[in-house]
Parts: sequence; structure tokens; C-alpha cells
Amino acid sequence: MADLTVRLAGLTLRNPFVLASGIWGESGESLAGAWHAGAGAVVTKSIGSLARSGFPNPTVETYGRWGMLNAMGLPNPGIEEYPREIEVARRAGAPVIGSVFGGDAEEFARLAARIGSTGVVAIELNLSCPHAEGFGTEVGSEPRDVEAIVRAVVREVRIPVIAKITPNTSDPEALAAAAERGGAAAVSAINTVRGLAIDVRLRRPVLAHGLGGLSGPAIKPVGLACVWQAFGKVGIPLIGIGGIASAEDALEYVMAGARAVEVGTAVAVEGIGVFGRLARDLSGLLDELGIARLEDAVGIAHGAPAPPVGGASSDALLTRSP
Amino acid sequence: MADLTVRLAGLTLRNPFVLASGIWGESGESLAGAWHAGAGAVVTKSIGSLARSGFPNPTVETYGRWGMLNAMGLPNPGIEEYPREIEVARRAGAPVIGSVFGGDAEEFARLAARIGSTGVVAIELNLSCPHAEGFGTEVGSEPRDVEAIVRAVVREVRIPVIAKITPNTSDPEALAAAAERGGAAAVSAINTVRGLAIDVRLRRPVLAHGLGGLSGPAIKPVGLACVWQAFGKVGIPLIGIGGIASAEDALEYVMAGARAVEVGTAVAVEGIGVFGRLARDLSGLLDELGIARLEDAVGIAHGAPAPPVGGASSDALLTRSP
Amino acid sequence: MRSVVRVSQRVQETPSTVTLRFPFDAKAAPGQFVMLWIPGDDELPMSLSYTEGDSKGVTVKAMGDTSRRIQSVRVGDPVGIRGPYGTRFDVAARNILIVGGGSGAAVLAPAADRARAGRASVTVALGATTRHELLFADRFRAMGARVEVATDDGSEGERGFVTGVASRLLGAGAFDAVWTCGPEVMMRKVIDAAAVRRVPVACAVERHMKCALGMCDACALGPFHVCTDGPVFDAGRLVDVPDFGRYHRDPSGRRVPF
Amino acid sequence: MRSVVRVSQRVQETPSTVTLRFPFDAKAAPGQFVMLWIPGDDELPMSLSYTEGDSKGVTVKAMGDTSRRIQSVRVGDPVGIRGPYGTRFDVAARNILIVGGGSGAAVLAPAADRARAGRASVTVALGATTRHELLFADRFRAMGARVEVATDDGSEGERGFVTGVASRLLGAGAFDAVWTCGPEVMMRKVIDAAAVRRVPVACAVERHMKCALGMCDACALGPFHVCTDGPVFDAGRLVDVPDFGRYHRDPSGRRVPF
Ligand SMILES: Cc1cc2nc3c(=O)[nH]c(=O)nc-3n(C[C@H](O)[C@H](O)[C@H](O)COP(=O)(O)OP(=O)(O)OC[C@H]3O[C@@H](n4cnc5c(N)ncnc54)[C@H](O)[C@@H]3O)c2cc1C
Ligand SMILES: Cc1cc2nc3c(=O)[nH]c(=O)nc-3n(C[C@H](O)[C@H](O)[C@H](O)COP(=O)(O)OP(=O)(O)OC[C@H]3O[C@@H](n4cnc5c(N)ncnc54)[C@H](O)[C@@H]3O)c2cc1C
Ligand SMILES: Cc1cc2nc3c(=O)[nH]c(=O)nc-3n(C[C@H](O)[C@H](O)[C@H](O)COP(=O)(O)O)c2cc1C
Ligand SMILES: Cc1cc2nc3c(=O)[nH]c(=O)nc-3n(C[C@H](O)[C@H](O)[C@H](O)COP(=O)(O)O)c2cc1C
Ligand code: FES
Ligand code: FES
Repeated sequence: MADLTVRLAGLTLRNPFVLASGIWGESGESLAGAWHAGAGAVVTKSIGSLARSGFPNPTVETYGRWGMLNAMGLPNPGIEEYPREIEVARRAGAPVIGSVFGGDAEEFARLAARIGSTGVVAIELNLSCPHAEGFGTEVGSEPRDVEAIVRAVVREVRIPVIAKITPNTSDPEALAAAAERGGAAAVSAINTVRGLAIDVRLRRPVLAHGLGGLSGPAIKPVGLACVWQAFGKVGIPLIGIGGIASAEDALEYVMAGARAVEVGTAVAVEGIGVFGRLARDLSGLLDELGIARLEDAVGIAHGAPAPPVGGASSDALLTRSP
Repeated sequence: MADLTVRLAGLTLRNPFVLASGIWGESGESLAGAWHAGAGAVVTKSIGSLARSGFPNPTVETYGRWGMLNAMGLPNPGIEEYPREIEVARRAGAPVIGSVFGGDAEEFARLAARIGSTGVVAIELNLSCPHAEGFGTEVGSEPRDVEAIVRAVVREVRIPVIAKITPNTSDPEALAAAAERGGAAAVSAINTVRGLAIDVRLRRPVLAHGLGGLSGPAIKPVGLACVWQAFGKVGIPLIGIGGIASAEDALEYVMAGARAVEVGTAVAVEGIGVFGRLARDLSGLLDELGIARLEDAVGIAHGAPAPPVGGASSDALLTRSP
Repeated sequence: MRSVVRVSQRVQETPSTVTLRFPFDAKAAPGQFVMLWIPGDDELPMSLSYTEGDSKGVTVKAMGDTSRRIQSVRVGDPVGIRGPYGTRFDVAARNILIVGGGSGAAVLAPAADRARAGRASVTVALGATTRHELLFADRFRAMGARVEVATDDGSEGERGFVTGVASRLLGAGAFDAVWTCGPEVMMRKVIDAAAVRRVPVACAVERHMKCALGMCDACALGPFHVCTDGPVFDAGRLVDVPDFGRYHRDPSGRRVPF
Repeated sequence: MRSVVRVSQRVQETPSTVTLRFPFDAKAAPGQFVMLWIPGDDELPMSLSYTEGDSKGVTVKAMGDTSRRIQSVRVGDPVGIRGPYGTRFDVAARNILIVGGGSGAAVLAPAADRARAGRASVTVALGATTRHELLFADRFRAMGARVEVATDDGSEGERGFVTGVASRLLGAGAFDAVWTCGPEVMMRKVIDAAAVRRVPVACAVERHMKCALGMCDACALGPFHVCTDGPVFDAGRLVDVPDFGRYHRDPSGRRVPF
């Protein structure tokens, strides 16, 4: 049985499958449920300073099994209410990663300090939310903002800080590098891809907010590209996110350079049982591929020497040719 | 029968379905074939200064019917060989839009001047190719580059110039606005979305080039978002591209703000007959929705007044309630 | 996944309740709900009050602004719809007690329809503030169910809560199932009364919903998601959930006492 | 869409030709091809020389560097594969003349297999530079086909081109179909000879391929795409295509005379 243990940013996870932020993350009971179902760790919903109801419905649109568009609008009960949920999840034994979002570095730092005192094992910064100081662009689309926010947070807390970056950029490497300069312990990529759906019969956008974020299998190639581009450019570990629904998907991310992965939309498609299945399937897949430890596979798709083609390693195999 | 005629940038197209660049665009016979199959116009493959073989195979990866990843590497016979193909297509009666790509404004201008002399009805600038002067970023990811390139081209030619922008940006509006400032007659959006696929058994990227571009239904929401964001921010017409495989898809783009659309990957999935079918289906859909002319639908999803809910317009309908 | 349908019929059931019918050919079962989108307004979970055939229906009670606006939808108006979602009433029982309060009858009526179609015996304890608000009383009677009523003002049936009627009926009859929908405090009482007689109870629960896909956690209720694990729950799974009947969550996810 | 298979058998067919067999359970028909990916190297179109059952095969002739490297693939090595793609030989004919030059026999042999399995009569005109390069001569004989040979150096059969043999056979027999694969100049001659006797010809054509999906236009041949409209064409559709036998396109899309 292949070893799925993952070490990153000072944490040790029983497997690489982390519940992504915003999925089953509102209540402590749900976070605990994801843990019981087999997740390696759980990320909370992104929490802000004050309670927010989020955008009105419709907040989601689905595309078969391969994609989903959402504009929840970061609903959350606010940082003062939320520790109760973290406590419930922690008591169940789950390693909880606290996610926060803010409008500027100062707010991020304040939120991180508060959530950092609740027993979370790490903090993930949602640097890809559409509520910026600026003019409609995302907080996390400028490297200098990313660096400043991460730096301000790292100063406030003693636990690892994970910077979650956006794919809506021309240069994901620059965002990852900025996070590293700011002192992040890891980079997670990606958040959703900006998207829109229109109902032609109702002649209006489907989501009440208009623009939304695309998730699910449709964005797997996009997340893989971000991880691929950042790997080697930064020294800190990467967490892959986007469209993971199978063990192969996860292994693609690992081979591209991720040490762990987060799973979101697949929970809606398959149910929370997806965590147990992914861990079992990945273990089987690694056995099949002769990979003893998942960690041995991190980044191996980079500069991979050509697999044996007429090389020595296959000589041992039966050659039935005449 | 609804009127599908589209006027934009001084052109009049029999229908809004334009063959996208890079699909059936290497040979004049194929361009003619797309026209005969019912396309409203055809865009050539992006042509550069010199012949390029493109990247080695594998150059494509497919995801069921909903996505495709490619890294062709802009193969093209070079601007001196290509006019023969344009001539073949023109003789068949097709309105040909010439696509060019270059490394800087000067090269774009030179190529545009040359292709502009071959009888093309417009020029589309591929401002989203991965071969920049800079350091690996795309030529078209900086608004100031987009503006400079478009301006240089517009100075050289007398036909409409269409700027094709990338979705791999935090700010598509800024790119569209830059194209308008430069003097573009229209903006087309989007090119492919940066992506990657890894073969876990071979432990390497599938595409010989590594990174590729995602196309097909998976990116429809992304293209729609770009068109949606640019509409109203620029005064020039928009051409929607990305994942169009049905009349509803096309109408989504039109309602989001596009006056025409380009179709690429659907040709691989359905064959060239897709053009005739799309035009027929769109005509039927508009009839069903009571839209007399496609042009009446351009942008109507913006600030759409709420459809009649208990309003006067439905009073005429039979009310069977007691 | 999403359809746009035009409302084909609008029925004022009671002063505060309106049924909207529409062509919708998805397969549905009693207990299930749809997400109903009033364009330009909101999208809300609504139980299907008519689940059979191609003409489905929802029955909307005026609560806040949104439900009032839904009630003003007219015949011919387009509405968005996705679903049906969620669990269903298990209609294998032979002698069923239905306990409905307020708009609860909306989801119970199609369940009763199916039970009657399977020749089960159905008794309905129906509660409302006043006699004119008794929802689907005639529909239950027309399908051959026995109907016993409670009104807050005593204008019809017993004065008081429907839970009183339900307890009395449970004491008298030999029911093999209780189906209930209404305020959670009411349902808690029904569950307790049925527990004494070891009759299994299925309750239809409501929580704030956003995705209806078991993802966003808006509808979390203890370890469950009402959109996918419910809305119809075996009461045995609910009684140990501390929040049941005590807390729900507002749209921000904040726990709010009932 | 893409599989990774391990080569299970490697057969040196002639000094310049190697067959690779591998488990691949996709349904395939004679005439169709796969895109064969040698990891770290290239992906090339290759006709299936074995189309039946779960063990498929390709037969590769050493041309340039890539095909030489493909030949060096060993048993147990992993290769990527997608397909099969393209059109097939219509095996309804009863008396078939097969005309193969060079590696052309690779795609013709499985077609002959099917024809023989259907009890059709099969005559093969096989050409090569020299006798040791006659591909699948034994395979054709073993299936009960009549084989007539031409070699450039006269080391076996007639000295000269296979087209001579083909013309002679066409004059003598009453064929109802000709299937051919080889250099396009050769196929043009075969088509002309068959036209005189009004025998329909199916030719398997090669062009540079990239996507194999009918999209990138690399394989354009007149109004056709060899990857989807071909590789097997009814000759009647090809004769009027000016480029057939005269021009192909290099990987940049430049038209190059043969
Ligand atoms: C599974 C399910 C089935 C339902 N079936 C019916 C039915 O058949 N008939 C009926 O009249 N009502 C039904 N409801 C309730 C309905 O969805 C609304 O909650 C109700 O109409 C009040 O809406 P309002 O916004 O007008 O009220 P408000 O006064 O604005 O709010 C009253 C309550 O409605 C809640 N509410 C608002 N939006 C939502 C939402 N998206 N999801 C859930 N609750 C919300 C608020 O949180 C508040 O607690 C059902 C709810 C659920 C979860
Ligand atoms: C449908 C089809 C079926 C084929 N079946 C066979 C077969 O069964 N056996 C066999 O030996 N060969 C077959 N070929 C030819 C094969 O794909 C290669 O062209 C050949 O192996 C030469 O490869 P090379 O790169 O070593 O030669 P080079 O000397 O490098 O090139 C020789 C020729 O091969 C061409 N070539 C290189 N790459 C490709 C490519 N991606 N697509 C097409 N041609 C290419 C070059 O354009 C050049 O004209 C087939 C080709 C096609 C299109
Ligand atoms: C309904 C929903 C809510 C989300 N909420 C958050 C959030 O609060 N914070 C955050 O950082 N990401 C949020 N995300 C993004 C996910 O964490 C994840 O990055 C994205 O969905 C891609 O992963 P997936 O394809 O596995 O879903 C949300 C995604 C969805 C679908
Ligand atoms: C195989 C392939 C080749 C392409 N080549 C070009 C090109 O040369 N120039 C260009 O501007 N866009 C090119 N594109 C992008 C398409 O024109 C289009 O913008 C994109 O594929 C999205 O549309 P679709 O989803 O309909 O395919 C190419 C796309 C594909 C799939
Ligand atoms: S409504 Fe989103 S999980 Fe139930
Ligand atoms: S190989 Fe791309 S169209 Fe044929």
C-alpha cells in the first residue's frame, strides 16, 4: 500500500486530499463530516470581519458533471461568530485550516490574528476575492498587493500561512513569487476562473451577481498550468486546486508540482464520500505505477527523463520478438 | 424567419458564425469549405513573417466533448506563401479575415500591411500568442502593448482591424479599452485559456510543448465573462469566441454583448456541418423567442428590465386562476 | 439542469397561499423540492405540491417580501426552475397519520395522493391560524382521507395546536407511519408523541438554501445537509441533532434560535 | 481518449520494417489509423496493421529519425495511443485486387484479412525495392491470397514497378474492387489503369498530421482532411483534386511538390 502521507509547511496530513474553502465550510459539523469521510485536512469557508449574507440567489449554475459556476458572494457569519464552528471541527479531530478574506493588508492581518488564536493548524488567505479597495479588480491580482498582504499576516501569526492565488492573471508565477517574498509557507492554486452564464429565455445572467467563478473538471487544466508554472520558480510547497474528481487528477497535480490538493466541486457531484474514494483510488494507482510514496511523485513531470524507450530498464522484460 | 444578418466594423455578414483562427485555416480549400458549409465569414490561421513548423506532436489533448487543449505552436507557411490560400478562399466567395501574429508592433504592422493587400475584408490581430519580446508572458497581456500594436497596424492598413484578446488576464476590459484607443474597429474575445495536462503513466505533460490552450465548451463561461465585461466599456463592436457549440451558446454571447461569434473546437467535435446547423438552429431559436433580428439581441442581458412578473405585458394572457 | 417554464395556472388556495402550476416533465416524488427562480428577484426552495404527470406545482405561502412577489407571478410569466432535489416520503406504509401545520400541507398533499393511490389509509391532522387558512383540506378529503382540524382561533375543528389533535389520533389509531411538516417545534412534539407508540416519523425540514447541491453548506443541520440528506428525514436521525427545533442558520451562516 | 499501452511484441518484418503489437481493446476497422506517441519524442499517425481482437499492431518502416526511433521501442515500453481514426476499406467486394508499395501493405493486410474471412477472392500485387523488403508477402499467402510480386532490382517477381503487375492483373481478372496504398504517383497510375476497366478503387492516403481530429488543417488535401475524410478514399473523389499525387503540405502548411 502506497504511503499517502503528505508533509508541507510544517504540517503532516494523512493524505493529500484537503476540503477546499467554501465547500461544507460553514458549519463545524460539516467540517467534521469531511474529516470523518476521509479528508486529510479541512479548510474553512473564507471568513471576513463582519457577517455577510452573500449575494442573492441564484448563486450557482451547473454544467453537467464537468463544471459549475458560482457567485456566493462570500457569505460568512463574521470572525466573532465563527470560532464556535472551528471548535466543533477540532473536537472531532480535524486539522482545520482557517481561511480569511479582507479588503486590504490590515484587515487580512487582523482576521488572521483572530482566527490564528482558535487552534487552526494553518491560515489560508483568499487572495482572489472580488472585493478590493481598487476598482473592481481582485485583491490578489497584483503581485505587490499579494506580497504586502502576506507579509502583514505573517507578522501577526505563528502558524503557517498559505496564499491562495487566482488564475485570472497573465502571470501566476509572479503571484506565487510575491507570496513567497511575503513569507508564505505555501501557495495554493487556484481559486475559480472568472465566468458568466446567460439564460437566453430570461435574457439575463443566470447568477444574481452576474459574474461568477468557474470550478470543476473544466478548470483542471488551468489549475495544473498554474502549479506547473509556479513549481521550481518558488521554493515553498504548492497545493493544487481545481477540478479534482479522481485519483488521476490528483496525481496530475502532484506530478506537476503540488504536495497536496484541495477538492471542492467534486463534493457536490459525488457527495462527501469522494474523500474516502479518492484516497483509496490514489493508493491503488500509486501501487499500479510502482510509486511507493506519494511524495516521491511531487514535480516528477518536470524535466522528466524520457521513460525507457529501448533503454536498459526494460531489458529485464520478456522480449518475445524474434 | 429571423434575420441573422450581422453588421460590424463596416462588414455585413450573412450570419454571425465566423470560422475561428487556427481551425481549417491552413489551406484556401478548407477556408472555402467552411464558407460553403455556411459560415458567415472565415478567419485564416495566424500568419507570421516566416514559415514555422509549430511544436512537435502531441499537439492536442481532448476532454470528452467539453474541452480540448492544444499547443500547435502557430505553424504557418509564412506571409509570402500564404496569399495563395487567401486567393483560393476568396475565389470561392468567402469573406476572409486575415489573422496575423508577431513579436512586436513593427512586425504586426508589416504583416498586416502585407496581408491587407491580398483582398481580405478585415485583419484580426492574434494578441494572445506566447511568443513575446519579453520574458515568457504573452504579447497581448499588457494594455500598453495592445494599444501600441493596434495603433501601428491601423496606421498601415485601410481595412478594419480586429484585436483578439486573451482571457489570461485580471482585467479584460483594460485590454479591450486599449485596443479601442489604438483604433481597433472591433475586439474579439477570447483566445484559449492557459492550461496543462499530464499523463500520469508517462509522468510527463501530454503536449510536447507542456503548456497549452484550453478551448471548447469548458471555456464558454470565460469568454462570456470577457464579452460581458467589455460591453459598454468600449464603443466598438465585440466578437464572442469560446466554446460555442449550439445556437443557445451563440445567443448567450450576443445577449452578453457580441455582434458576431467565432466557432473553433465545435468543428472538431461535430464536423464542418456545424456551421449550417448553427445558423438554422439560431434562426429557429430567435423565432421561438420572438426576436425578429439577431442584432436586436445584442447586449440585451445588460440592465435587462425584469421580465414581466405580474406586469402589464402579461395581462393579455389567459389567467385561469379563480 | 435549469429549465424556464411558463406558469400555466395560478390558484389562490387560501388568503395567504397561492399555487402555481407549470409544465415540467422531470420525474419527481412527494417530498422533493425545486429551486424556483423569479427572474430579477430571487431563487427559493419550494416543495412540489403536485408531483405527478407533466404539470407540476408549488404552493407558496406569503411570508416575507420574496414569497409575496412570487405570489404575484401571473399565468404566462416565465420562471426558472431546477431540480427536483432531495429525499422523498417512503410511501410503503399502510396506515398513515399526516400532521401538517401552516404551509406544511404543500409537501404532504402529494405524498397523501400517492399513499391513497396505493390504497393506504390516510388520516390528516391539519392546523392553521384560522379556518380560511386550512390548506388543502378539500384536497385531502377529496382523495378519501380522514381530516381532523385544529385552528388557533377555534373557527374550525379544535381550538389550539394541531399537535393536540395528532396526539389524540396517535392514541386512538394503529398507525404504521407519521408524516409531518410544519414548524420544527411542532414537529418535535409530534415526534415525541409518536415515539411513545413506537411509530416511525418522517419529517420534512426547511433550512435556508443556496446551492441545493450539498456543497455550499447553507442548509447545514447538524451533520446533515437538508438539500441532499433531506428535506424528508427519518425522525430517528434528527432527534439527536441538537439544532433541530432550536437553531437554524441565517444566510450568512450564523446560528439563530427559532 | 488517450491510452497508454505497453508493447507486448516486436517483430522485425523486413530489414527496414518492424511491427509493434500491444493490447488495445478499441474497436477498429482495416484502413483506420492511430496516433502513436513515443514519450519524449513525437506522435505519428500509423495505420493499424492488426485490427482484430484485443492485440492490435502497427508496422513501421524506417524513414527518417522518428520512425527509426519508433522501431527501437522494446517490449514492455509504454507508448501513448489515441484513435482509431478515419475511414475504412469497404469489405463488401467479392473479387479484390490489392496493390501495395513499400509500407503500404501495412494497412492493406488487415483489409485482406477481413475480405478473406468473408470468403472474398483476394489477389495481391506487392512491390518493394528488393525481395527482402516485400512486406507481409507470407501473411497474404497464408490467408489464401494470390500474390504477385515486383521488385526494383528483380530479385523476386517482375523487375520494375508494381503498377506494371497491377495493370496486367487488371487486364486478366474480373475484379470488383481495387485497394491500394503506396506513393501517390503509384496510386494515380493504379487508378488510371482501373478506370479503363471501370473498377472502383479505394486508396489509402498519407499527409502530415497533427490533431487527427479534422481541425488543425495540417492534413488538408484539396477539400478533404485526410484524418477524417480519409485516409481511405474512393478514388473517384480524389482524381479531380489537383494536389493529389502532386503536392503535399509540410508541417508549416507550405505546399511542397512530391
Ligand atoms: C426544502 C424547502 C421546501 C420549502 N417548501 C415551501 C413550500 O412548499 N411553500 C412555501 O411557502 N415555502 C416553502 N419553503 C420556504 C421558502 O423557501 C421560503 O423560505 C419562504 O417562502 C419565505 O420566503 P420569504 O423570503 O418571502 O420570507 P422572508 O420573510 O424574507 O424570510 C422568511 C424566512 O424565509 C427564509 N428564506 C429566505 N430565502 C430562503 C432560501 N433561499 N432558502 C430557504 N429559506 C429562505 C429566511 O431565511 C427566513 O427564515 C421551503 C423551504 C425549503 C428549504
Ligand atoms: C494515415 C497515415 C497512416 C500511416 N501509416 C503508416 C504505417 O502504417 N507505417 C509507416 O511506416 N508509416 C505510416 N505513416 C507514415 C508515418 O506517419 C510517418 O510519416 C513516417 O513514419 C515517417 O516518419 P519520420 O518522421 O521518421 O520520417 P522523416 O524522414 O522525418 O519524414 C518523412 C516524412 O514523414 C512525414 N511525417 C513526419 N511527421 C509526420 C506526421 N505527424 N504525420 C504524417 N507524416 C509525418 C514528414 O512530413 C515527411 O514527409 C502513415 C501516415 C499517415 C498519415
Ligand atoms: C460554492 C463555492 C464556494 C467557494 N467559496 C470559497 C471561499 O469562500 N473561499 C475560497 O478561497 N474559495 C472558495 N471557493 C473556491 C474553491 O475553494 C476552489 O478553489 C475552486 O472551487 C476550485 O476547486 P474545485 O474545482 O475542486 O471546486 C468556492 C468554490 C465554490 C464552488
Ligand atoms: C487547434 C487550434 C488552433 C488555434 N490556432 C489559433 C491561431 O492560429 N490564432 C488564433 O488567434 N487563435 C487560434 N486558436 C484559438 C481559436 O481561434 C479560439 O479563439 C479558441 O479555440 C476558442 O474558441 P473555441 O472554443 O470555439 O475553439 C486555435 C485554437 C485551436 C483549438
Ligand atoms: S443549499 Fe447548499 S449545501 Fe444545501
Ligand atoms: S490532422 Fe488536423 S485536420 Fe487532420
